[in-house]
Amino acid sequence: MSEIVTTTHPTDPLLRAERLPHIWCPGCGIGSVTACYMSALAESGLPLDQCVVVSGIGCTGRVAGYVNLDSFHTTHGRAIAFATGVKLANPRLQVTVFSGDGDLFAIGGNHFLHAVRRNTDLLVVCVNNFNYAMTGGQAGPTTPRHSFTTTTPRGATDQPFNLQHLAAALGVVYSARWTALHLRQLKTSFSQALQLHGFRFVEVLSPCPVGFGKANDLGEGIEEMEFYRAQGVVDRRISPAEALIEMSKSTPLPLGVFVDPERQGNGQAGPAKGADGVVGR
Amino acid sequence: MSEIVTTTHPTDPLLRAERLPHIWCPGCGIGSVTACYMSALAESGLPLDQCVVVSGIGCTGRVAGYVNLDSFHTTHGRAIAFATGVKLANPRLQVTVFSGDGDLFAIGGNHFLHAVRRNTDLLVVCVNNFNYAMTGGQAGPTTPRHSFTTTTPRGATDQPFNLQHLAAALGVVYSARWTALHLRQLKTSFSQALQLHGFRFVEVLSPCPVGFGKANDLGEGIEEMEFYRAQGVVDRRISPAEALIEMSKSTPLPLGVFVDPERQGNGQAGPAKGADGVVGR
Amino acid sequence: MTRQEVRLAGFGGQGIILAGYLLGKAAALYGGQHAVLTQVYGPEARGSACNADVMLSDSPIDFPEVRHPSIMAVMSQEAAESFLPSLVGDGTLLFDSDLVQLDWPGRRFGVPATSIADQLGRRIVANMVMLGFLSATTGLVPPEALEEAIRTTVRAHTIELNLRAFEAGYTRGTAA
Amino acid sequence: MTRQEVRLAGFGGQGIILAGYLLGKAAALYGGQHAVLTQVYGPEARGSACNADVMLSDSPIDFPEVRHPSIMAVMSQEAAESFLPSLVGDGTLLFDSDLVQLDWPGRRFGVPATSIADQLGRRIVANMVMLGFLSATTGLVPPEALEEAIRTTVRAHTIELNLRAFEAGYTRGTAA
Amino acid sequence: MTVRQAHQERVRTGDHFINGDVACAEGALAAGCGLFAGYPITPSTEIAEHLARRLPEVGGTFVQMEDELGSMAAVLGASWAGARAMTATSGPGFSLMQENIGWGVLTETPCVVVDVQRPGPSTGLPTQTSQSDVMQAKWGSHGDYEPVAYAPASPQEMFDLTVLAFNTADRLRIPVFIMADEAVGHITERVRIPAAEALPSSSRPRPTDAPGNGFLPFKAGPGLVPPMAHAGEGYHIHITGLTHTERGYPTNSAEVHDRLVRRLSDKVLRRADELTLVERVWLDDAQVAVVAYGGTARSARQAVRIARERGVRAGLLRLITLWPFPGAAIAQLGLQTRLVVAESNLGQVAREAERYTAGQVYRVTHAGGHLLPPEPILEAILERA
Amino acid sequence: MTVRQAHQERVRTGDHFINGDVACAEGALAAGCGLFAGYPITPSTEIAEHLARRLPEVGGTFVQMEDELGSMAAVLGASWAGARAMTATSGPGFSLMQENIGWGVLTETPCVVVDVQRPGPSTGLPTQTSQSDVMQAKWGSHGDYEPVAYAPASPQEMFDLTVLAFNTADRLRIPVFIMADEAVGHITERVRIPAAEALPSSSRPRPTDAPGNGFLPFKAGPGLVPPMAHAGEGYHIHITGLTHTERGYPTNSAEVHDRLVRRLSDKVLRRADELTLVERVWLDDAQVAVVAYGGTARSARQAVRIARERGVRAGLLRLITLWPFPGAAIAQLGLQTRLVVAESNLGQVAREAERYTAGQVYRVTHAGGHLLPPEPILEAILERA
Amino acid sequence: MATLASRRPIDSPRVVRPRGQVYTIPVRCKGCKFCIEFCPEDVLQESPQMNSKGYHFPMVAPGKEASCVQCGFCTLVCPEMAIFTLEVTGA
Amino acid sequence: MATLASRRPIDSPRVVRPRGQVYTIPVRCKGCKFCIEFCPEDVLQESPQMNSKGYHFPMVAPGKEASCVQCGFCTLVCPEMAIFTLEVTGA
Ligand SMILES: Cc1ncc(C[n+]2csc(CCOP(=O)(O)OP(=O)(O)O)c2C)c(N)n1
Ligand SMILES: Cc1ncc(C[n+]2csc(CCOP(=O)(O)OP(=O)(O)O)c2C)c(N)n1
Ligand code: SF4
Ligand code: SF4
Ligand code: SF4
Ligand code: SF4
Ligand code: SF4
Ligand code: SF4
Ligand SMILES: [Mg+2]
Ligand SMILES: [Mg+2]
Repeated sequence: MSEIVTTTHPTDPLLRAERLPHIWCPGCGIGSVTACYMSALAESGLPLDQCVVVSGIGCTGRVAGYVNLDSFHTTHGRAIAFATGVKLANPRLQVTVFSGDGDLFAIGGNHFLHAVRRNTDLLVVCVNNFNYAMTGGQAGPTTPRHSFTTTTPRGATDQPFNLQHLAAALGVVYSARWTALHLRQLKTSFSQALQLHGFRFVEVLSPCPVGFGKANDLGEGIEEMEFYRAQGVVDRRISPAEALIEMSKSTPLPLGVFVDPERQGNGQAGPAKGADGVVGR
Repeated sequence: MSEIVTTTHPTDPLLRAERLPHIWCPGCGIGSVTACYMSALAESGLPLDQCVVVSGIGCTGRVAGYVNLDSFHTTHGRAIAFATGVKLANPRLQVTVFSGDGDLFAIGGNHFLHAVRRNTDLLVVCVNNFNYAMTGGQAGPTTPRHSFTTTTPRGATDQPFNLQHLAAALGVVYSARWTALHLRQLKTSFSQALQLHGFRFVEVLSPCPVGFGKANDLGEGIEEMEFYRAQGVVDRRISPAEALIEMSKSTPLPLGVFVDPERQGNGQAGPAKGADGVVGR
Repeated sequence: MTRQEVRLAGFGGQGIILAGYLLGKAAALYGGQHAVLTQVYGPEARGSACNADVMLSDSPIDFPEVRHPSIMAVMSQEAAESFLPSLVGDGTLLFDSDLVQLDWPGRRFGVPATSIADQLGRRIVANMVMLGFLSATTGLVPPEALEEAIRTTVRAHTIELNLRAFEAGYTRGTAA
Repeated sequence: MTRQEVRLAGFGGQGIILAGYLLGKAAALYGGQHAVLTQVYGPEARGSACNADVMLSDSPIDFPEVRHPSIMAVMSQEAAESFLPSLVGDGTLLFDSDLVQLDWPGRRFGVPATSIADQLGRRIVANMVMLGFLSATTGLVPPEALEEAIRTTVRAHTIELNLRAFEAGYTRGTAA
Repeated sequence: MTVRQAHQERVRTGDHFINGDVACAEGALAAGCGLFAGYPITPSTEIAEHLARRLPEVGGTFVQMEDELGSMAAVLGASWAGARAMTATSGPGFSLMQENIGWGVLTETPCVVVDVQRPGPSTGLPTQTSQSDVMQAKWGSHGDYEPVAYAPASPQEMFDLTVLAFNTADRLRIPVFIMADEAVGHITERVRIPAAEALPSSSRPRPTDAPGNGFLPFKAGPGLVPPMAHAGEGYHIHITGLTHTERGYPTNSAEVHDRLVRRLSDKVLRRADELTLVERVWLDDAQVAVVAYGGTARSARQAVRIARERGVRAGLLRLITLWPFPGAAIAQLGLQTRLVVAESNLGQVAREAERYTAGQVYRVTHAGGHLLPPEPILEAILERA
Repeated sequence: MTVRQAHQERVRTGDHFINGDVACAEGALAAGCGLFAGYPITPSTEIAEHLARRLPEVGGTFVQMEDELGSMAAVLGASWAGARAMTATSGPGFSLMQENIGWGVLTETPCVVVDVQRPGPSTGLPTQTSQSDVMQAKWGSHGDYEPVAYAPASPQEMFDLTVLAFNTADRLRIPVFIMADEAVGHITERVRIPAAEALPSSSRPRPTDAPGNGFLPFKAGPGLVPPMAHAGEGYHIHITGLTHTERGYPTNSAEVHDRLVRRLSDKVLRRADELTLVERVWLDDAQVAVVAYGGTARSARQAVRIARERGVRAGLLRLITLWPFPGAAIAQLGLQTRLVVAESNLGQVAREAERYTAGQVYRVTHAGGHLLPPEPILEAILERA
Repeated sequence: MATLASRRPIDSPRVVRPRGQVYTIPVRCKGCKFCIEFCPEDVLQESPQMNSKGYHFPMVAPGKEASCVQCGFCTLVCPEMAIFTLEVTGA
Repeated sequence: MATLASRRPIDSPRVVRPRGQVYTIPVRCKGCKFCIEFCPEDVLQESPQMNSKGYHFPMVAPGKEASCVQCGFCTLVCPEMAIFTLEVTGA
């Protein structure tokens, strides 16, 4: 049988299909991640009417505009804080924050820090494309050293964050890293995370050919996806602290679930516990 | 010989002595920490004219007003960002940020995160008194669980930050914790840190009887100092992740230098390395 | 319109603000008067002289700030020294005779509030002694109103002690 | 005052903006004219039709927006379809005949810019072919000015190729 | 525990001797505030502290956020989750909240923001009083918008206007500001809290159609205020700070933008008459009228009274609403009387008043630090009489 | 390499075909900007991107901060370390910078803040044009202050006014704003960069005494601008955002506060005449005058020209300085002509203009999204003629 | 990338190789080629036709009409919701 | 808290116990008692006098006139810069 040309897609009811095609560029991974999240959500058995997506600003921030849920496209960097208000005012809601590396870890870094500290009951999904894509490809907090962006014309010099390490060190309940190609595993992670409580984190490496790939020899989306296929390795013994992203064709790219409540205490970095105890007694 | 009553103090030239007595309460530790820093600085051999102190807002934020250096009392939470501008515009300056737990880790948390990521050449001193003292004793990011503040009338429930763990996990060059009683060790830490480059962190636990001690059975300043004497233990083998502050009379309070360039690799938590390498190659 | 400006002063920890609060509350809620309490805030106010100002009136109070008190109760030497100049020339001065030594040409009444409180077992209630003393010597607010204010304000298990201190001060005052 | 509104359109990646920039720069810096380049920004502009608008004039330009171009060069079907309605009735249409099929009652000139660029070895210089073609067919900006703009703008090692593409387009244009 | 008892706890009916900040907190409770998110700052902190104690008692949520950016964001989120939500701050925090306030304006998110003003710019005099954020309430966030802002003059009004602010916020779907001043936040006076039943109340316009019938979250009827569906109610709303269609979807249309921004302004301006509350004191025969608000109005009233005692026909126009600006009342007064504007800033309301009066208005100003006393106001009255 | 060559690199003397953002960046370089701290935001990002490339070439520092709060703070720090420092942003970022701008005002920290405006409130239309932050430039931070703000109408002016902004900032020791609009930031035109020697330049007042002689960092002479010592120069200055004495130390005195805040305002207002730049086009015989600024002034000029062609005596008052507000020029014009104010917002300058004119001014407004075209302005001219 | 087929439990009563029918929505396609490249059975290729935006959407490659094993990866990976497959029952 | 004396190297040529003279600045003292409490030699006690703020500043306790070993801790710990010691030479 040849293909059949049609106009609707089985996933359409989960999306605001009337808004398709979406604004993301050819070769961008955000669309795949969004659909993957929505399928996991649909299969989770959670009542969709009680599910909320909150985004910040950025290409990834536009996710809120495409999911067929109650969805909020907030201000740059404040998605987690906004979501905190949503969740506290109506604890029955399942609240997912969907945003980019810049939104969550540059301008929004403080809210991440404190939401983890409070163990706020949120699932936070970060599409990490190593740059501020929406504004045209500037360096961000995950931009690999030596890579070229419009604000690092001579190569980035700052040490980037290793988001898995950061999340683990701060003490999230669940933390995973996948790529926009590892969609089956990503979906499983979404499903797992949706069943847990407390602060859960999922990072998805995703091609941004326009803002990052082309300037850094990663080429078009398809080439970056090939890179992920070639380098991606699921290493369950690796500690989050070592889960470096080397973005080099000679180094494996560690993927997997780095923090998992089922594995607590198996040598993985524990949460950053602070002062405790009734003081002075 | 009995005491001799006089009007000037050998430390006066290092301070803006005309402003003494300062605004800090009886039993507050900030004055001791300030004097200790200034003596270390004076003894460091660094030219004082090239030394700058930047503070945020809070009781500790007032340190900038008492040191006889070029000193800046900035906006709440922005001391590190301000200091970054000072340092980058004139790299010859030795820049120390002096501020409180709330200023540096609540509203200012993001600048700490990113300054460490960039390894900005700053010494950051945090007087940790477990509360927002200046505004009258509210809970802050280091307030121990179960303790009473004006905004946690039923006891704090949020997990506080362990600042040593946080600093170590983020990858500071140097990190130490002392108390306002452990002044000789603190001075040594100041001296060490002043000789290093990159982002250095010194935390000083300090009594705030007014905002924290009295409400939490720690009593007056003198009693909290006694508590530090009784519980403080320098444990060089402890990892920053475990360096919990238990504020209980039955648990040792781990003090010491938790990150030290001379001991790199000795089992202490490494910095949070992120992506690296020329990408795509 | 009759208006009374009252200033209570001492050092932090003596319960000056509470005394002022009780005075205002008694007047406003149980004394049928209008009352405003103002106080000074800020770190510069810490550890040094502190004060609570109460304005009482039989009509609504507009500008609420006490600038020239006609009644002043001081409970520390430093407070006495810094606030005395604000007392109007013919004003009434009350003072804790344990802690304050001073001259005042006008009406002045001393009460050893701190030692009375000590005798009652808790120095912290010297403020209540002073309040009772003030009620008796000035007649500003009836003692019943102040007692009701105490009962509805302080923690349940301290009501008794506070009332006893108040009464001790009141008794001293009637004899003054 | 003579004024010309020019619109170049195609899809992202064809170098439409660069072509517009060179046209404006040539006019403004080497052609003795006044020129303004405007373009559309934003994510919605990505991956779909994009355009660069150039206004040329012999006197200073006030309102700079091109609303009714009299000259339009289109390099994709979608761009042609979305922008053609803005071309004034008696306007001139240039198009890449490899990529665009359309009717236009007025002056129209097609050039297989993409295949000419392909022949030169890099499809990416189709925009230069179109620029040369435009210079020749419209006489808007002299070719020397455009060549100077190319020389002072593109990266050193690509100057040669770009100039060759420009010339190829120019030659086609003179013959059109 | 019966429902009635729980209700009584929320509304502490009766007389209280409390300061303005606490009265504001009690007002929020009485108005049914479900969530307070804040960050301490003098002189507003007592509001947070009081709610930290009281909100959990009545089933509400108190959350201390990491900063004012987060506080404002959390308030907006809570509002969309269906709660009446509030924050309280002072100048520096109000400055930090401005970006998110703009989001609240554009997305029509009801909420209450209390600014207990202290002297600025910057850290200024943190423990003292001022009214210098009045214009910031109007212009602090980028873009055009029309806020509603109230200026309480007593603890009683801190209570009353907080209740009103929640009602206005819900009715118009806007952030509403209480522009208090330290003098009012920190004085302690009798506050009479009415019975719960006696409290005024109005609520958000809500969708009448069930979910699934093509609900348009930004389609407004003649009142210009669209019905509000909350998260979790099945409407699958999309809410964005981008310019959006009636469906709530982003658009690039300049026309939609212009229409939207004008509607948002108009929904407030059209109601200016009912929204602009003023108190008129001895104005009927006044030759000189003082315009004042907040704590300063107390001094003004005293000055006016003394002037009357001295035989000068003075009066007071006390502004209770600052925004929308009571320009009509001032314009009318300006025709009949000579105007003196007294305020604890360098003439912010005076400046506005000039737009409504032919000549310049006489200014009594002080940048702040202490409550402007009656004397300079009296002097101005006498000079102008 | 000789010094002269290095200097030439900083100032790219000659003709360039560049957009307004790049011209602004080149202006900063030409003015000797030593540090740029910023956070990307459309439509100002090209300023940062250009400086990321160029500043290190000329020995300056480009730093991309984690947000706009940090960017503004770093600019202030750099200024006190002796650098000419700048940031660039758009509405949302400008809102976030307000708290630190207030610190800059109170501590008299020279710096330049560029706001390339886009339609707000909130995220609005990020890639389009608007002029709706004009009032925010005046009132965005808490407390009273008087800013200086310029509105460039072309890439050439983006260059020229950026140079001027640095000079004004240093001369008056204030944050100076460039209130650009997307239309001007993003159009590309010829920009003529003069020889370095031909660039105007003025610098910070500096202490004349050597360190140690009781330098008072906030003691101002008759010009009201105190000399500025930098960190590292031996003066051991203390600088605080609290109300401070001439020595720079915090005080609780309301009198000192009032005096300080008034001096800070007065140092700008007293120079209003020299600071308020306007361009007068065909005003001599005009019956109708359009008041416009920034990108909109280009449309206005076109409308005026067409009106003249049609025999209507129209003219244009182009505001180059927005703050201090050119009220005198407008007042004078209002006596002779009928006024039309055209702007890409809901009437912010029109509103100010009303304070200086007897009657209401005629408004041509649009909330933004596209450059206001000449037609509605022309219509207004014809109607009022 | 393992195919779904290779993951089937070996004790599956009857190892039926499922078959899929490919559906496409050409207007949505942006030509990223993810579906084509990552189809484990190489079922897809670029269509010679372009959609209105100029993108070559996917089609079933000649000779591959019966090769789709209904693994679903093309559906998962397409960022545009422009392709999916449905299991052909009763094959 | 170990005293400075106990830390002296044992091979120190002559174990001289240094002596200190206590200086106080009563107006600065806020009566926190840190100096008194943490003096290793219990040299200090509260003075019966108060300063103008009502604080009992420290004084050398009767009988301790020669006990100060010049360890410097009182100087270090005083938050108010209200006490210090100087070594008495030629003792
Ligand atoms: C306050 C503020 N500052 C800056 C911006 C501009 N801005 C929009 S998106 C963005 C960065 C987005 O990066 P990221 O979160 O990684 O998302 P991506 O586009 O890469 O998916 C920036 C800086 C803004 N909208 N608001
Ligand atoms: C923007 C802003 N928000 C809030 C405040 C009020 N404020 C002043 S200091 C402070 C907290 C200080 O806590 P910390 O940094 O721990 O210092 P401490 O007083 O405990 O030494 C707060 C919330 C402020 N000044 N500015
Ligand atoms: S710019 Fe990058 S992240 Fe944004 S839509 Fe395009 S490819 Fe995706
Ligand atoms: S409030 Fe606490 S931290 Fe502040 S001066 Fe007093 S004791 Fe020290
Ligand atoms: S389902 Fe898609 S990916 Fe899988 S075999 Fe069939 S065509 Fe290929
Ligand atoms: S994955 Fe989707 S968008 Fe990409 S080529 Fe295939 S059908 Fe087109
Ligand atoms: S120096 Fe001070 S602490 Fe040490 S012994 Fe002498 S008095 Fe005691
Ligand atoms: S340590 Fe200083 S302030 Fe404390 S009691 Fe001793 S001298 Fe006084
Ligand atoms: Mg990104
Ligand atoms: Mg603290």
